[in-house]
Amino acid sequence: MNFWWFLLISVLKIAVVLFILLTAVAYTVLLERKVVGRIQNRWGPSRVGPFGLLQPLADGIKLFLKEDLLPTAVYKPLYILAPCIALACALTSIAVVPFGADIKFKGVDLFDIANINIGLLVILAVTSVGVYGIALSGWSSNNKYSLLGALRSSAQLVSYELALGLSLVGVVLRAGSLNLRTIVDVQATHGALSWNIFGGFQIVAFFIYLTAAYAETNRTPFDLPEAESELTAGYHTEYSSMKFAMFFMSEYANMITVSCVATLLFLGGWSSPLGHLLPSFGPILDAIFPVLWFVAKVFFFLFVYIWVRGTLPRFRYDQLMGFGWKVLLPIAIANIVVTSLWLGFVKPL
Amino acid sequence: MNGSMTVLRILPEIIFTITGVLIMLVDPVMPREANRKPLGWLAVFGALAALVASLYQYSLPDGTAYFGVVQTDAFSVFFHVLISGIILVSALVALDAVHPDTENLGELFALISFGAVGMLLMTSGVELLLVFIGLEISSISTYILAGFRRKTAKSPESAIKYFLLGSFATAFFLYGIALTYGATGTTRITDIATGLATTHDLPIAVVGLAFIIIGLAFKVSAAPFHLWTPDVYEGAPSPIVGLMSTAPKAAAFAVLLRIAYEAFPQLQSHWMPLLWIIAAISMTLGNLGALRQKNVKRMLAYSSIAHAGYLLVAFTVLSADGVAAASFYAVAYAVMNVGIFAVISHAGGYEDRLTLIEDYKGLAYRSPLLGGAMAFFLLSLIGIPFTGGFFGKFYVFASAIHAGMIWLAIIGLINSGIAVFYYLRVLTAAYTKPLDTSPVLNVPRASFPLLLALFLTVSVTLILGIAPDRILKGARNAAETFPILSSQQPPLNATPGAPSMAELSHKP
Amino acid sequence: MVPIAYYLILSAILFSIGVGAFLIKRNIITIFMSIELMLNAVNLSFVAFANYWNQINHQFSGQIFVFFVMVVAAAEAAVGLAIIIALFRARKTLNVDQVDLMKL
Amino acid sequence: MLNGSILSLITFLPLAGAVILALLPRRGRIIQWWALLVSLATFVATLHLPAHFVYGQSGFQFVINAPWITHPAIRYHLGVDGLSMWLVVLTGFLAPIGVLVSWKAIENRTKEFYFLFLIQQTAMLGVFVSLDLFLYYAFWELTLVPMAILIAMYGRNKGPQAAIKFFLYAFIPSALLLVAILWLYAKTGTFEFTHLQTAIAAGGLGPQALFWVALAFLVAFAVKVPVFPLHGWLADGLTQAPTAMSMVIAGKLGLYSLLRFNLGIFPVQSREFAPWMIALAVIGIIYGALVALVQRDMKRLVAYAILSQVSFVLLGIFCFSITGLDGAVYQIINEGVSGGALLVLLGILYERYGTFEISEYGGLSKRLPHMATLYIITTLSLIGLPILNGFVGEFLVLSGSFVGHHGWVVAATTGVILSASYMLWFIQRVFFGPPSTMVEEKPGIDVNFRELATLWPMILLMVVMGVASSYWIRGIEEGIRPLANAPVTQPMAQSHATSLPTQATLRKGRQ
Amino acid sequence: MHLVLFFIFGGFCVAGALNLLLQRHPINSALSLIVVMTSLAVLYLLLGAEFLAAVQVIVYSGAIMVLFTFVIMLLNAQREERTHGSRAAYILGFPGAAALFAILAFIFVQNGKSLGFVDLSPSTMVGTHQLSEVLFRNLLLPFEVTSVLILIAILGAVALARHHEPPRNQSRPAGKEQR
Repeated sequence: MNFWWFLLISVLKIAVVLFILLTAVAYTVLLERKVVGRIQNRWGPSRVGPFGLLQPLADGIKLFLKEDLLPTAVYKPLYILAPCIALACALTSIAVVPFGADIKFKGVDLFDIANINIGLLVILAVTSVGVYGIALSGWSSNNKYSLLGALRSSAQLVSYELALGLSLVGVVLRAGSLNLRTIVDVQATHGALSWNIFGGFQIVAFFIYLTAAYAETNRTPFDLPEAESELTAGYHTEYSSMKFAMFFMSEYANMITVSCVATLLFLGGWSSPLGHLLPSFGPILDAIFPVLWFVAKVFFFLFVYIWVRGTLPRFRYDQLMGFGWKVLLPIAIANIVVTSLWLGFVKPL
Repeated sequence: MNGSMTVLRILPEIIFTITGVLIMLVDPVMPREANRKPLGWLAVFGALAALVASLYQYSLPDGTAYFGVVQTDAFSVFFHVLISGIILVSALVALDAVHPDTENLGELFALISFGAVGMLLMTSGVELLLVFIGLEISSISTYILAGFRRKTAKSPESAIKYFLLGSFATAFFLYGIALTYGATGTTRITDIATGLATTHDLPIAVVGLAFIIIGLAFKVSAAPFHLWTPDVYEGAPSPIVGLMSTAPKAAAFAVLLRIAYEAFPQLQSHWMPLLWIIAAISMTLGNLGALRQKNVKRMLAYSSIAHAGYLLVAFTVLSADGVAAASFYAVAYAVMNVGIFAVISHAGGYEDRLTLIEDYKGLAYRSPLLGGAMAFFLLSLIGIPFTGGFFGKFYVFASAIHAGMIWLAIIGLINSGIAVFYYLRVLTAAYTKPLDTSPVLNVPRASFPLLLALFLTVSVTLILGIAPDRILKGARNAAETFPILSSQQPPLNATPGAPSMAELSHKP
Repeated sequence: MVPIAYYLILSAILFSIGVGAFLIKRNIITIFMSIELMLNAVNLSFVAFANYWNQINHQFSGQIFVFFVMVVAAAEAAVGLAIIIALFRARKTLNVDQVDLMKL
Repeated sequence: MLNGSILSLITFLPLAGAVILALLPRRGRIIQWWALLVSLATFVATLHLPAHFVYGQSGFQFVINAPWITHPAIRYHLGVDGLSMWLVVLTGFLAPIGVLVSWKAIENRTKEFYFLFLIQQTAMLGVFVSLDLFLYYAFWELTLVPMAILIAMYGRNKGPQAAIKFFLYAFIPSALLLVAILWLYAKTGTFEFTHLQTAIAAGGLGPQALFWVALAFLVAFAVKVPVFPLHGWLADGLTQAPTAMSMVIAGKLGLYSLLRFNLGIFPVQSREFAPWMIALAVIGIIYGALVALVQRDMKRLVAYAILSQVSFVLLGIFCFSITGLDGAVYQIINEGVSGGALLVLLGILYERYGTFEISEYGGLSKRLPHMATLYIITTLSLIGLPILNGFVGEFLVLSGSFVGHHGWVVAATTGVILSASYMLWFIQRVFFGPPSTMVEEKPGIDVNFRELATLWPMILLMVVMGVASSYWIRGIEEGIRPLANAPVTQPMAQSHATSLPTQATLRKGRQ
Repeated sequence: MHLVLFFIFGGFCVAGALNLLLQRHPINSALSLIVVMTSLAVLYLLLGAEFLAAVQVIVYSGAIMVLFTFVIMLLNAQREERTHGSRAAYILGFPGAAALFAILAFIFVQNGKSLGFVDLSPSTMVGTHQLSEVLFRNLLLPFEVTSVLILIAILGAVALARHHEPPRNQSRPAGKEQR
């Protein structure tokens, strides 16, 4: 493996993935506005471009050009640092996500930025750092709504991270590895039947993961940190223009990451639901089809995100904490016990 | 490996764990208004069962379990019995001292039981990792217990001081382990000695050992690492102080003994002077500090520093006698200290009504029983004959003198002379006539659990003072589990009779 | 190739800074943080030594030690911060110099 | 058969009594009666000793020797010889007197008082009969505790301070004593008195180290005696203590220990100390007498009188002649009896008038003739009038020590004269002359039956001991002979040859 | 390459630690500590401990330090003021830390040769499999015992940080009035 090839391909991969991710973020926003609009029986954005498809661009330009307000009372270094942390963490975690089959060019993986043994842990690690963005923004704003939002979000993140991490243990147990590719490979044998959600009997874990992940990304019904009705805009009340946009982008980037992880861990990643029923279509198509499968599954999760937002009301704060600690956590632990018993005594599929 | 045997080697720990879990399970099920006393009794019976289990462990053959992580031998079982006993008495004391309505009684007893698990593991663990975790379990549970009296301002203060300095010490302890591991490539206490023999990095091991000793010196509150002790004792609830001034210390001493004698016998020449100095400073600073205290608990805190010093004297002796003396002293000190804190926590109550020495004026008039018990324990602390404290000091200094460390013994004895001053102040206070306004007049009657606790402590102190043979033999067997001590010099009393000239001729 | 001693010296630097911070800082939370710094320094030397011994006899219990230290640190943090909160409720201050109801 | 267990019986009878006493109800005078019963029983038991003592047989008798603690080798080894036998009897004799004298004086907290009193008895008896150094030390320390508590609880207004002073004075040198004992054990492997004697006589232990060890012994005992510069606790302790305790606070324990252990174990070293000790003794005699002369408080007066008296004993001890030692031991007993009697009398007086100020009294003899008689007899005994016991002791001491130390003895004789003057002046001021206002106002009752029962035995003893001294001396002589320089005037220089054990110790060693 | 990375991240560590020491506001200290911890994670990677690197970030940066910042925010901790005590601490603290460092650095430099170099060949990499084998076999008991530790921590944190409930006997009459 030539070092220079490695460097070149890596830089290219990063550029492409970042571009796709940011575009996806933009269009997820649009998707959300559209879908929620339809759920609420209205049109959503439809003026800019055909079907409002250029709306994200317009929004971006607007946010970029707006005056960058810096309130006097804020604690400046952290105020500026916070959105950067949030966005950086959101974008970093995609680095270990494999989104296509294991195909190498000049000895370098094509369909992921980095394939490391402990990919799952890296994702957890990076997302767990992401909380600082929110916490610090709330604190440095020197505003009680912001602070409350930040406090809520840190508490919420810490509580739900536990359930989230535990829900993944079953998957790891089945694969016997923390490498995301291995995890997907385990699920790839019999198509949808061997996906963790079905074949791995991880359906409970799947729902725990989904719930906890919604809370992790501060999405409805767990969007307490930015609950408009009680906290104005929560932790980013004092933010405007590009800094606000960074928070916004990080939230959606996180959604995408979460969806990717859910896909990888529970829905068999890039593997086709039909497994080996589909014949091979030649090397090029064999490389492209998995990516399409992957994108489709991620899209499904994003849709569910928006769907849930349009459907469910928000929790009360104590309910949220109680739910996390008293319901999700015990179930997650029970799931681990059952899974390990099952893996220990019954032959896994 | 025999499966049932494996479990038996950690039987007392298991019993304490189960007790703690049971308490935690029962506590929320009980109605809010219900009296939490039964939980206390649960802890008492748990401790009793653990005590029995520890005694039972004497019948096990020496050996290790769980891949050589724990070892039951005469040494660890000796300390198992001691610690279980302390927990038993402390639970009895806490039973009535803590008001059942106002405090989280269930949590208190659960913490006591769980903390005991850590202490027991410290004594039987031969893997430093396990020792470290045991140390943390016992430390963290005592940090919490120290801050349990949240309504007062002093209790959280004592908890935070204890916590910060304790964690600081933990970091040193841990760094010491890291360096030892670096030098020897193992964290198994039994293997370190062999590792040391072949290491290229002896200086690293020496510094590691120094750090381990510093860390443990903090835990046993030996000077100059004692600064936390008075504050913590003053602020923490009295029934807890009785516990935390004895059981974790005994465990830490056990660890220190094991590490010094089993892991680092080759470095004797390094740790001996270090412990010598620590012992001398502890005795002196402890006693001088105690002299100017007005608060009884602070005074006892300084006295416990001094007692740690006496105990360390025996450490430096490098013989089975010394280790036996140290173990014996640990027992004697634990019993009398638990006893005196039983009196204090009953007289002062959970709210610490009686803080100053003056407040104890007339205790013997108000309640001859409490006053008498207090006098008895104070006399034992002074080291009056026919009490455990006397034999403890006696063995310590006898072994020191036998090892030729007359100066250390003299420092110790001068110190125990100084100590008389402040113990006597309490004693005379208890035996002077109370005024009509003395707070001591509100001291409640002794309750059954307290009577039981006092009976146990007094009788054990007396047994230690009148017929210490069995316990000393236990301590000696314990000492001889260390390979370097097992076949050392013949015991002190070669023959009860005229000594031979050869024996007399080896002079210092 | 990096000498292992470099890592050890780095850990010594961090540990010493931790000790210094423990002694110098006045805010209880910061003091607690300096303890965490010390623990991290210890962890670094554990990992470095683990690498060394792994080369010699494939024995890497240093790494496992680090794992346990992290668990312990987490437990300690939970308890320590709870104590700090209790203290703040009782005393309305986080300065160690004002936490002085009891004098040494 | 009884001879084998009599010492255990004597020693632990009061303790058993104390334990039972703790369980008795606090009603009426049950506790006093019980204490009296126990102490009388103890006294009767002690009488067994002189009755069955085999005179002319050297060494210890009534020996019990059983292992107590195997490691280190501590033995339960009791025994008496002529030296300690009479002290045991004396202690037993003073016990019921102590109870009787406290009968009225101690009204509150009687249970605690008698409980501690009886424990004190056990401790003192234990000191006299222990032959294992460790056991001895244990009892020695134990004597401090009940004493200190009793002074603190039942003393006069400054009881607690006096108790602390007493305790510290006694305890700190005891710590040194313990070091010394432990050192001996470390070197010889035994705590037993006789073995130690042999071992040290055999040589092999460095003379330098032995000197320090002996000094530690000496200091510990000297404080308890008390010897002149170490007497700081005496006046306060004795003044504050209740009568029953002030009777036993000074003198016999320390002096006995000095004789038994310092002279017994370190014959060579004691002789090295002797010149100093004699000097201190004479200074003590004169100093005590002079200070007593100017006291205004009766009890302080008695305290300094006692200092003077015990210094006399010291003089007798450190001349190492058989006569002198005889006199010293005899004087120890005298001090117990006569000094005790005087203190009882003071207590009786205090019960009536509530003060120890000499100046408050005057002309009592007209009101209380019986009491005056008793006072005078006791005083005469103390100042050494022939036919009373004091004379025998003082005479023996002076004649025994005169041989080697003319100058000192002459000086000491002035102490005798001084003692006569302060005692008689004291009697004169209190009992004669015009009655003081206080005596006028308070009627005062003469000695009652209980008090007579307390005092007459003592008076009787004074006379008997003064007349039939040989009955006591023959036992004492048996005990002290090994301690003395065998030829009465052995030159001091010879004993400096450290490697050569003295003849006395050699003889001991052969047994 | 590794040496460069070591110096970069080692430099981050030291800078972060010093910043912790020098900053007066707890939140800045906390952030510097996070920098130290995250850089340490990278150093762990350089030492071949990838699992620990991830756990380091998750546990330290992601959980423990979040708790710290959370508490700092909750208690609204302010800049620490210079007090009398702090001057004494400076006098004691700097020399103490310097002496400690001198000793440690001395022994490490002295023994540096025998310790050799970091080796990252595949045979010395410690994977999760190997770790778990040791952890769940040889060190099973310590692992189980940590559960007691965590239980204590939860129990204690709850017991200490919980607000005071009103005494039970007082709340009863209030209930009666409502009825």
